[in-house]
Amino acid sequence: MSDVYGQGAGDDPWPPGGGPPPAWAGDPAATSPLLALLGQLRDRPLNRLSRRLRRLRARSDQLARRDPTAVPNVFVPVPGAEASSAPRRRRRRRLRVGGDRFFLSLVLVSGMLLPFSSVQTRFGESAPTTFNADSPQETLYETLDALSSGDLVLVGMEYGATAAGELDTVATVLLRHILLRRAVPVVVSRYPVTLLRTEQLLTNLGQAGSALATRLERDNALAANADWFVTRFLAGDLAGLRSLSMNLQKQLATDLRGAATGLNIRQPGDFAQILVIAERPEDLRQWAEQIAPLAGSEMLGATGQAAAPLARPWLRVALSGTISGFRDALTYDSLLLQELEVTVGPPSAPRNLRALSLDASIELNWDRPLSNGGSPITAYTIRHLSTPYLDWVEVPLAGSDTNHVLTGLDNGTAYDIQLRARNAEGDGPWSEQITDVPRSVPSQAQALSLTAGDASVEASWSAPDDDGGSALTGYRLRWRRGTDDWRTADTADDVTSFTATGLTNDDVWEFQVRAVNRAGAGDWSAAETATPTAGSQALANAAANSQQAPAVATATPAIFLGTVVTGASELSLHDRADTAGAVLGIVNPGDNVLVLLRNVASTWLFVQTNDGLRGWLPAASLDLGPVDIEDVPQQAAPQPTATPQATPASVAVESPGGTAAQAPADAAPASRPGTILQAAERESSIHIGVALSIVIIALGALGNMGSAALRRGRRD
Amino acid sequence: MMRSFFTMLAVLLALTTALVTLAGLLLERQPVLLAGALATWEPLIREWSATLLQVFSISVAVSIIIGILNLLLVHLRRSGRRETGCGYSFVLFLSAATVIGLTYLERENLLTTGAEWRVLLLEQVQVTVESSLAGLLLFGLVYGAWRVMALRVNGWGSLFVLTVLLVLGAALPLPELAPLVPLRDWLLAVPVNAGARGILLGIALATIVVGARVLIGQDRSLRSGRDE
Amino acid sequence: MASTDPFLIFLQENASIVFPLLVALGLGLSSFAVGRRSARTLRVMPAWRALPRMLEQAAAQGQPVHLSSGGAGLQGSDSLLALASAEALYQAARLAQGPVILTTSDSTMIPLGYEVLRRAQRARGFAGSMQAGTLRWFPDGPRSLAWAGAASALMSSEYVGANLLVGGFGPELALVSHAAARRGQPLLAASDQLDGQAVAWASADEPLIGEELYFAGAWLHPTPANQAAVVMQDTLRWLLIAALLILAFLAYNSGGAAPA
Amino acid sequence: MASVEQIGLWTSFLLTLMVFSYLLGDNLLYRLAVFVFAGVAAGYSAIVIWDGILIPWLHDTLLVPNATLDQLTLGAAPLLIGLLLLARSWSTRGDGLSRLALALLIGVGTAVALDGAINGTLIPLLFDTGEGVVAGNLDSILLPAGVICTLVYFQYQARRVPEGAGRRRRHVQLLAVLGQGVIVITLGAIYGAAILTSLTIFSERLGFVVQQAQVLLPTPTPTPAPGA
Repeated sequence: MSDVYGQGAGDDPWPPGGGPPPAWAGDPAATSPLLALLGQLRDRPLNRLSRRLRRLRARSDQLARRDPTAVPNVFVPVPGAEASSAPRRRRRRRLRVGGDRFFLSLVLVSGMLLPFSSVQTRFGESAPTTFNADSPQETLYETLDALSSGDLVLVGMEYGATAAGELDTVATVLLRHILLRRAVPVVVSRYPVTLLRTEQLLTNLGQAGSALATRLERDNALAANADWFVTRFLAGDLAGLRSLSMNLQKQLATDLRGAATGLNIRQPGDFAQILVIAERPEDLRQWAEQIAPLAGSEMLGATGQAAAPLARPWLRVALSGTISGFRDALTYDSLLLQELEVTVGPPSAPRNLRALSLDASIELNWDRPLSNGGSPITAYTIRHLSTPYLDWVEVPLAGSDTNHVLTGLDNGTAYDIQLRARNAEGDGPWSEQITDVPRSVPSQAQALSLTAGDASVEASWSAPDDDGGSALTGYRLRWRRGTDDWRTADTADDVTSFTATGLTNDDVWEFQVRAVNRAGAGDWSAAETATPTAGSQALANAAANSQQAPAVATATPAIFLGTVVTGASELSLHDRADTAGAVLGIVNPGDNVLVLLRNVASTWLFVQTNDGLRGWLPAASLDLGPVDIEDVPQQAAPQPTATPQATPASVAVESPGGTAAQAPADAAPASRPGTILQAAERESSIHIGVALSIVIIALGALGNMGSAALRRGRRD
Repeated sequence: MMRSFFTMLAVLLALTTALVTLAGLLLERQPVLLAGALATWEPLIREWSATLLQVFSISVAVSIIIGILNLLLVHLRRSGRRETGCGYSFVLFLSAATVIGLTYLERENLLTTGAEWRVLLLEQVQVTVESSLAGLLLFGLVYGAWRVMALRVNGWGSLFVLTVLLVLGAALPLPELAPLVPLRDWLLAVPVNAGARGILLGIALATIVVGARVLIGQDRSLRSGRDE
Repeated sequence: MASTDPFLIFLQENASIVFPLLVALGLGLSSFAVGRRSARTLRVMPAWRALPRMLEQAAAQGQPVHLSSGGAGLQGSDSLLALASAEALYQAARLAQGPVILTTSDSTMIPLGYEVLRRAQRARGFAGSMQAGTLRWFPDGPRSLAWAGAASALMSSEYVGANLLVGGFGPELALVSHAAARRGQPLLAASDQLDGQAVAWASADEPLIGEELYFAGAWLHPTPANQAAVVMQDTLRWLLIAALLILAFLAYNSGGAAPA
Repeated sequence: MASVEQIGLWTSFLLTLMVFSYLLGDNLLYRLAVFVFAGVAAGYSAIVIWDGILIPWLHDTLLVPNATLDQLTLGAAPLLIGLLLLARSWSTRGDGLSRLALALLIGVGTAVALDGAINGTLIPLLFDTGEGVVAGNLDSILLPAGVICTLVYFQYQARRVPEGAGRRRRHVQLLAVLGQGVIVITLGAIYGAAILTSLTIFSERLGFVVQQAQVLLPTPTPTPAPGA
């Protein structure tokens, strides 16, 4: 087929390696001789083409002759900018590209990666925590803040996945603000994918247990088509927007998935506010032009940084408030958090109330409420109820400490205990109820009697009068010769005799016994002495005894209370008895922990924190009180890595995004809109990127200026 | 003969639809325009205009479907003919077919995995690649700025680069660069604002001129190819 | 806009219908006038001057020319941009000596695109059928990255010799211009979107700014009608400037009435 | 067998890397990712338009039980227009009719665009710029001055000077040069802002890649800074 045009590009109509250029290809003076040589053209209707070509060339020459630079260049005339030298210039440039491009990319990427690596790189100041007075940003914030419960807000999500990296964060804070005011966002978009993603974002924002749901005191998730609406998408660009303004009721009647929304909106004026989050300034303008006048109000806009200078021409025309970019979003977010703290009211209930029985007292520990209600917590009130009494006894506590010891209780009596927090706004709700029984250590074991045998002594005793309110867990017997070190043996709670063997005959041995319950060990009994002699009759008994009672009884896992004592700084909880172990969490000086195990060398203790986290701490950092470290049960086998009951990610308190980082560390962050993840790292990364871009662009400009000067110098 | 007839008809059609739609849009904004006998036309014009806009936006939707058909057919044909790059064409065709196929299967409940494949593809393929490409723009932009002075070794190139550097510098929250911020803000408020307005006004004027060309049938797209 | 002058209010409210009709009338008259006089002298537009040479060079190397209108299409606000960009692309396709690849990210541009190709083919003197492969559509979005990605891949896989990108582009243009720079392909670009225009200015071989893309015909194919459009544009521009001055003068004298 | 989510995470991780491989040079992986993306995007567009626009439209018009002739005509019109445009892509037959379809689209499009240019851009910007002037406030005067210079820059007609070149009058030229400065500053500022946006987007992608790498690749859990 001779039809050149019809071949399509893929047909490669002029294969390389064709013949020499035909005569009509143009006179060499008009084009570069090099080009003429390169010209590889295949047969075509010569007569027609050459005619046209000649005509064309004549015309372009005529044009070229007619108009040399009409706008005079007030700056430096461009050397080599004449059309004739253009191809040569281009070729040289082509050679210069290549390596530098790769190098630039490498520098930029590695610089921006730094903050994400384990090396903690921080560069530049973080976003301010408040907007300037009377700035468009502040206006936007104030406007949304003035929304009241049930207000409808028309939200135009006019951006695609392209801008998601920037505008998702903006959308997150704005939608959260709307929802926090208990207003109802009605989302429309001209981009279907965005609608799907917005649905996801709103679902994540309002999950049950999320910061938002908690602050709204909701125990269920915020629901589509009730708390928020994502409606059917608007097709047809500007026409779509116009059809929205003309046909609001119908357009908003069905949601993204075709279900009825139940919305009945007749005119744009039914919306309390209109907010557009747009990637392109044109979209802002189109909204300002098509929707805002009909609503009779100015609208609010949010854009990326690229669109910010372009939104300015419309700012006075139709937009009242705007925010733009990641940094504004971060500021907005921190403002949102600050602002929240002065509006809601009494705090929510304290969490995780835990009790530890003591002698006639109970030590209580708890966690702060999720919300302090907007003003600091000033006091807590504990109340307790025990069976002999019919009324709660309230114990007011000043201050915001999260622990207290209830004293003056009856050992062995069950107490129901609750707690509530108070701030300037009043008392919050009572916490969950727990029950605990105070207990003391048992009293002295009674009637220690000794029977001497051959190199052995059989000791027997009777149970103490008072078990301290808690069942005995066993006895500890100790004996020594003169002032030697004590030797010890433990027995189970129902074994009241023990035969000590391996004693030297004819020496005086001193024996003491004490009873042990969960609260600890009672006092030692009064000392008794015995002198074993050869050929004594106690042997038979001893043999029987040794089978019955183990020399070192560890039948009951002991649980002890320890207090973190180390210095002023917090302490890491490790997953193994080694500082190189992974850090599972943090304990603070003064925290109480339950001590469960020790390692063989008695240098590390395996503990459980108030948050339920389990892990290893250096033994030296714990004060075990009266308990001897050797009393702590020893780790049996190499301990399998303790599984913390909560993942470290959920220990992190509040992410800069304002949401408790609920997502476990292995969740896909990018596919979960709703939290501003890695905010600090991203900020630094952006700052480094900006700095590197500045350097690169400046160097490029200087280099090119230099080489241009060189070229000019060479020519002169 | 036939051809010029259709050309005239087309021009006339474009003119009338444009005028009716414009009048409708105007009435939408401001209810009373026509007086006297003409007033009876008002509801009619509004209705016509609304209908035209509706038909227009649905036609655009149909044309997108056509566009997709066109795309898929082109690429199917290319991959069938084993032209250069036919592999990519095949990949394109295959991924589009996968999405459409999965949707169909999901709708007919023929997929039993329980996962929302369609949403997964959307999030993990489309959104991922799109935002990565958007991230890649950074390199195009920085490299473009690095190269500006190679293309324009003159005052304008320098002015451009200086402005870029100023905007970037002012965005860097370092105390040393704080003096740049008011300068940047002034620049955005006055020259940039003025320049943007000027360019946009120019484009609006050009749009009006092109629109007027359509109205008097000067636009080439409506005329047959004879008039070269 | 707190204007209280009844004439201004009337103008504002009915401008969208009155104004185009007046312009159409003026345009008709001026193309008649231009047709009778000799051709207008226009200022130099380096981009339009460079275009024929660029196309020629591509043809000489046996490489196709890549033309694109980006996101411009008959979707309402962009309609007239699409027509203007079709005109510019037609001029380029007409002048191109070799094959042409036309890409777009707006499907309503497809019929216009075929029209452009067919017309250019006729103008170049070859009759016959068109193959579909010369026009490629890629799905759009607020930023047409599918187009930008595919075009940047296509530019190297098809050994494109020159690029003319006039229409609706955003910053995604950077991806394409980067690809062009990488392969040393000449590039002319202009966009009606300011962010795209900024990228176009920085990366195109010759600058082409905003409205200049609407008037390719006046330079590349100076028929009376094409020249009349330019005359009209200049006239409107001065009228606009006059209006601006009057408004500013009034505002200044009224002690600076606060804007609405 | 890995879970669907796992596959999804891997897919998006690998696709991101494939796109970023472009930094090393145009390569097969990049093109593959782009063409997969183009295909998926096309598939989704088709589905969304089919479900969201065409089906509701057909239900409202052609598929209404006992539809009137009006409803049928209205319902069929966009389909017909679409088909005519489609025909235009493949052959020149029926050129006249398809030209009419195009004329209809162009007509409505022209009206909408004109309305937008005049009511959306021209009038608001003209009045806001002009009426914003406040005596004694230099910036408010510089703004319209900048707009005027920018507009003048575009002035196309020129005087013929003896050498045959077009040259604008001297005072026009002076304004034009100022206007060019304003334009270059404007474009520079916008360019800088575009770099800032793409930096933000790229940082999100980087964070994504790092986080995914930690989750997906079998490296030991990174140790946060140990306390004490």
